[in-house]
Amino acid sequence: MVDFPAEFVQLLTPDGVRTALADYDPWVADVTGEQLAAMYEDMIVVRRIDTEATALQRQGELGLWPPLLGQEAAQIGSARSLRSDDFVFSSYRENAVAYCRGVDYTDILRVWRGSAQSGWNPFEIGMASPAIIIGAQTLHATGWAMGAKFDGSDSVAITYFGDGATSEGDVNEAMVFAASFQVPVIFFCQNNQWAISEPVGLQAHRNIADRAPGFGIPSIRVDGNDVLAVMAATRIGLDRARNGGGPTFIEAVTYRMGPHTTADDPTKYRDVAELEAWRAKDPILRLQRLLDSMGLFTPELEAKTQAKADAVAAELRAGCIGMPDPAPLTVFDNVYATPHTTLDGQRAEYADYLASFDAADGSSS
Amino acid sequence: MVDFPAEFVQLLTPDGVRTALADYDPWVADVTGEQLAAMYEDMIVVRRIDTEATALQRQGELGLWPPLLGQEAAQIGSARSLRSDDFVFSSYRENAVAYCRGVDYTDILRVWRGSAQSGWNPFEIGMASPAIIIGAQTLHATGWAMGAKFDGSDSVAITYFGDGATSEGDVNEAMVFAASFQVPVIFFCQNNQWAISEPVGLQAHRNIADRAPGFGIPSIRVDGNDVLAVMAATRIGLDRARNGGGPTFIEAVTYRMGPHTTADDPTKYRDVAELEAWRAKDPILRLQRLLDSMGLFTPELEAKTQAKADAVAAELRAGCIGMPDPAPLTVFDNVYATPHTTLDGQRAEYADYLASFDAADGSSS
Amino acid sequence: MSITTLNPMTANAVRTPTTLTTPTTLTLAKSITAALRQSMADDPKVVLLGEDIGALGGVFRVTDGLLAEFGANRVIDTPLAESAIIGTAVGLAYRGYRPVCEIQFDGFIYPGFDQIVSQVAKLHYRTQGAVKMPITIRVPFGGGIGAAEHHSESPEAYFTHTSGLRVIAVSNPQDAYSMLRQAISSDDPVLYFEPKRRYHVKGEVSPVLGESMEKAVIITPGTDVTLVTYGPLVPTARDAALAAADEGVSVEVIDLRSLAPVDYATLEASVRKTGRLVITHEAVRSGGIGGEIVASITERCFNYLEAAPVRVTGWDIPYPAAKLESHHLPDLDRMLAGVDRVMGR
Amino acid sequence: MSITTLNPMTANAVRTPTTLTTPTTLTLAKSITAALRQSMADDPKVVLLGEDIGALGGVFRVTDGLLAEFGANRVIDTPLAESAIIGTAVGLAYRGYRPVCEIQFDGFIYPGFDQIVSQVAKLHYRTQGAVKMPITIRVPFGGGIGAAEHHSESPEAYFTHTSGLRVIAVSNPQDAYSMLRQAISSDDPVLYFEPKRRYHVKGEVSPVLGESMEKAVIITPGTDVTLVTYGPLVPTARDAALAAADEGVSVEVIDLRSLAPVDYATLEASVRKTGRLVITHEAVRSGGIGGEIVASITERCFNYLEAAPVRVTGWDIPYPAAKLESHHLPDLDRMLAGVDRVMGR
Ligand SMILES: Cc1ncc(C[n+]2csc(CCOP(=O)(O)OP(=O)(O)O)c2C)c(N)n1
Ligand SMILES: Cc1ncc(C[n+]2csc(CCOP(=O)(O)OP(=O)(O)O)c2C)c(N)n1
Ligand SMILES: [Mg+2]
Ligand SMILES: [Mg+2]
Repeated sequence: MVDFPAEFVQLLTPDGVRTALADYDPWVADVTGEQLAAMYEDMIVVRRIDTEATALQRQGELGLWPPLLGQEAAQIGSARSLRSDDFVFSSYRENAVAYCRGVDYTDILRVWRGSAQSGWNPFEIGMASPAIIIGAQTLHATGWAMGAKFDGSDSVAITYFGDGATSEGDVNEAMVFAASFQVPVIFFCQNNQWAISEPVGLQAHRNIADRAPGFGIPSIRVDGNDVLAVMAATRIGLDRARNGGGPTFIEAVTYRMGPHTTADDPTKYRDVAELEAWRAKDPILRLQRLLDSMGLFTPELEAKTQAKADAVAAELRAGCIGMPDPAPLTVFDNVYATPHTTLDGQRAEYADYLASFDAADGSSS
Repeated sequence: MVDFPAEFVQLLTPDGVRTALADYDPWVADVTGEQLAAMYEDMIVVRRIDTEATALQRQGELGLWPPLLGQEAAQIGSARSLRSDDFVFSSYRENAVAYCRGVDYTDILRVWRGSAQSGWNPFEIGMASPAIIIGAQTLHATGWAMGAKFDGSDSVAITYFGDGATSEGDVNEAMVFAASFQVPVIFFCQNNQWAISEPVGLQAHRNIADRAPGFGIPSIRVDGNDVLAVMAATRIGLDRARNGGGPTFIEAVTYRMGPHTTADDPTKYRDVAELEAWRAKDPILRLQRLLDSMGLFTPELEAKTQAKADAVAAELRAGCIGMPDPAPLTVFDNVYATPHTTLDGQRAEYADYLASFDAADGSSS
Repeated sequence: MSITTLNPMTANAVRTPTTLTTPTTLTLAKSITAALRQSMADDPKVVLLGEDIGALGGVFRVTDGLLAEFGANRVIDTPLAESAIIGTAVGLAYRGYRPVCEIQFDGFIYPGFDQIVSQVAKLHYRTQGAVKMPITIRVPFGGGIGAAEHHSESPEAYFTHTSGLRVIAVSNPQDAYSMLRQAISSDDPVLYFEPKRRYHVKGEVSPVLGESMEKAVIITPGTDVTLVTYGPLVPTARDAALAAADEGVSVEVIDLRSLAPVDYATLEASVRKTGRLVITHEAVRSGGIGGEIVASITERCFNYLEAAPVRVTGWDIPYPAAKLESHHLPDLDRMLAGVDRVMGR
Repeated sequence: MSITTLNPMTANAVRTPTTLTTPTTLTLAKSITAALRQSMADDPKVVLLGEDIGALGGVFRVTDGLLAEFGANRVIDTPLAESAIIGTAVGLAYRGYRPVCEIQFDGFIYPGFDQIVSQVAKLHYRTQGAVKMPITIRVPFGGGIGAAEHHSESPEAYFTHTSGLRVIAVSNPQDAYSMLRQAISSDDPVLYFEPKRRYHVKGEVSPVLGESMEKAVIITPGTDVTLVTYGPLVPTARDAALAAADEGVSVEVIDLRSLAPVDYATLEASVRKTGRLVITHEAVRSGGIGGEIVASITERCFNYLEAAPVRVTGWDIPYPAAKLESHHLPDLDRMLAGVDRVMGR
């Protein structure tokens, strides 16, 4: 008999107090103060990316932006646990994960500026093109993990999705396949309490972490605003996967502090009081408090972190504004990997059409 | 914390011994010897329908037949618990359920003879047109139950599906909706161990009944070859549903003793020993033994039951063979509920075409 | 797990519906709201299902206010699962309801495709007419809004190729109102396509059922070329006709309105008059509605055609990134080029 | 829960593959088996996924023996979930595999539609060419076998309208072999349609890649009428041409083979010669491939057409009950009637 995850895994209270939890402590025992400071920097930087991108959107430089505000610990704690040969299959909100994977900052914005449909080459950073179709990527991760198992590799796939996504058939089918084939995949659900305007209670009648055990997948319910707890949970999943133990499901309980996207107005559907309550559980604040209590939150750290954030934001803005528009005929590129007679005909048709304007302008060559 | 169903509910051993089970006994305490004998008759009759239909298929009178051999108790025990205002959403194998709903015997065969795509009017017997698309009907049942709840009715939807079906996204989405809206629906899974050639272990890494609690749906794992246990479980589910308690999931553990359909050859993929082991757990045999121990298995009962089975089989055969072929132009009927210009044009085109043969034959009127 | 006090599931009817009684100027989006409100007021069996349609009023605010007016048993915020939205609508139809499903964006209809194609479209036929499927599926469709992937698709041809469905697309506020009311009262399942980039177009809307939703309508009469379109491109086609007139070509613009069945009587009459057909849509060319219409008109009017019909459509590509969409979508200039081509100029 | 000893998941490779080396007479089904075997032998990244494809060898026995030959990591009996079959194939492709998915029957592809349309078809475009999707999706399709509902569908037009996919349909054992091998080696996703009612047709099969899978092939040369078809109707069309010859009409039969892209060069040359086009398919007429081809040929060959092209197709109905299917499916007589019509007789 498999148990539902009874406990809510927390290693760091909102006040920044490191609490002991016997089953989880060993998994983060090696984390040094320096590493904590590095994750603090990560979180400050990705929050800054978020702020900058939101500003760019307001200024008309981006079409849309999905903020991750509030979910920094969930994303940093998990992504910083991965190896470079692991592979990420995410949704649209995992910009902090992309950051950890070493993405070129500008690449994060290509999609939201409308310049391209994906920003980066998945194989360069070990992270697939994000899925906008809710839940679809969980099957891709499971398939990738099947391949990793066939290859005899100990690489692991991790898939990020939201609380809303758990209602989609695909996510459930992914759990069926992952359990049947016992493949190395981590289902990482960021339960940020909302799917646009729908509260998590509409999607799941019980805690989300309770879903997986019935599929034969052990699950962990973790404080998603506690970077250490998230790291411990992810490492447990990775370790299990690398050692042939199959899939793990992690529910990271967090909160979407911002709107769904810059197009959304959450005051239409949720109470400000709820946001205020979650502000007290801010993931960055509690790590800062811990660092402070360890004597590590120095003016130097603060300055260095701010400098990094400033530099990244500047690079991001410059990259965004400097991004060239794609050339018209690229609209036909890469539909197929090999030539396609019908499409080639259409490309020629459109090239002629465009050229007719040049001709009319007297600028034809 | 919800528990996985720990026990395997059995009220009648394979040897026909009535065992006590405190939580379940009260639910069948009212079942009289006469009612047991009636269910015995049901099972004999539906097994005979199965045999007759299989014979009709071998004789070329039916295109295909999906036998339910071995699953009589699961279907009779559950269907005999329903009220006429409850509604059944089934798959293709629930012929015994249709029998209990009062279907005209011939109607069971229309689909398999290829004369129609559904045999009966769903509203006349409170049973939807069976779904061949695996799992689709579980959503229909959930939707119907939403409607029943909106109507303030205490009618219940019950949906039948197989072990294989549990892998489909639709079935999982149905559980999400049923739990969220707390609607009166029973998910009745006949785990007959096989989905065509695939063993249940490929579909589900744990017992199937373990899946539902994680969705917030209480489940019962019942001996599907024990008509009393099935009845008890179904009545529990019905009672919960009628009293606003929402959905229930029942896994009836049974065995598909025959082929998947008459087109299938199970020796390609499963051990005969397995079949032999299940033969000892035959659902009819054990009820016969119980009746015997109660002094109710009399020669009269046997004779009466056989007579009824013979009569049903004869009616079935006559109905099958006497079934008229549909008229050619009915191919266009009922695509739409209201006239449709394009289709009406095609009907006219085909009528003219057919008439041209009559004309060529000199038989035009 | 927290359900906030604003959870639509706990909300109940509080306001009385205020329906349209006199001609009123409304946006296309608000005329859909008005039609929903009227249909719901008229028939208690009309229920709405969809993602974020409750407290939020839908991502396009089309259902704004309806939860408050009709309560959570009529305006049903569903979990995030399109197959279930359609599949439970089938069950509701079995129980006598008339569900109206909202698919949030065109590109999210595909997870519900099986339930639409295998169940909604076929159940009336399968049951020899015993079970009706009076389900309306509302789909905001088309591009031109600079959106991310999957938010600008034109999937209508998948449904016009599916027997058992009716498919309509609206182009103006009055049709949006009238045709939705007809769709909801229809005993057949209807795919109702809303041109999302025209949601803000305003027009006077009368609370009438108007012209049958199966009829095509001549928007601009003309004599030289028949220009057929639907949904978002109707205003563009009208402008193209004006521009063509300046160049001495008289273009008759037809708004198809119904994509399945197509009103061939109206199209045929026009093409017999003009002898020239151009059809334009955002959807990709191969397998699109344009080809079907070209084929059908060629079959019906072969001897009247003075030139090969011309299609002005999206290319055979996945919908491109926002910065490229203007190179995919037919615009006034491409329509005029199509008119020139069919005129042999 | 019992997993029997025959559970394919525990099986491992035991036999050595025996591939085709010389021309051999095979059924169409067995030539598919042979192509799978050869592709798997050639490339360890080729894996099969599907329901019942392991111990049973598929419901049509097409994968018979392959589990024993290649083991459970190459021949993967999957849980019963089509979206997952396609979706995990996408993940396998990300990892460098070339998955070949079997959809058990045409009517069961729709639960996988979203993954096909939104992921398989779009990922190469979306990633600007970084991610290849060398996925082959095998679909036994079409009617004529007296089957129950959902077992006789012709869904090909849904896929030819989907940019990013290639779609082919085979009609004979040699093509079944050669074109499947090409499909599996293609870096593009390919929908491979198998005419299930022709599985038992026999022919000599050489282990060659043969003519490009993108080319249409003239099966019967002729001069009066071009009769275009694909898949299961090819033999019928050939017979129709023979029958027409008896009546003095010379029919050129073209087997399309590739439905997307269509080999218009071959079609155009034929229609320029004959001036008359008939296209026949089992799929319903509206929105079918026939309309697309009629439109494209009209655009390309307008001045060569002597009559309106004619479509001989399934009606716009859901696939009917077995006893009625002969009234839905085009047969030799209906093809001849179409030939007569285009000949103006
Ligand atoms: C199949 C599909 N349906 C609907 C949408 C529209 N949509 C985009 S985001 C979203 C909510 C997702 O919520 P959740 O899974 O909790 O993720 P979060 O946005 O909270 O990170 C919806 C409904 C979509 N992208 N895909
Ligand atoms: C969506 C879909 N996929 C595949 C099939 C083909 N198929 C028919 S029955 C069956 C097995 C079903 O097994 P199970 O759910 O256990 O029901 P049982 O046949 O054992 O009653 C399969 C794969 C189908 N009918 N529908
Ligand atoms: Mg969320
Ligand atoms: Mg089964």
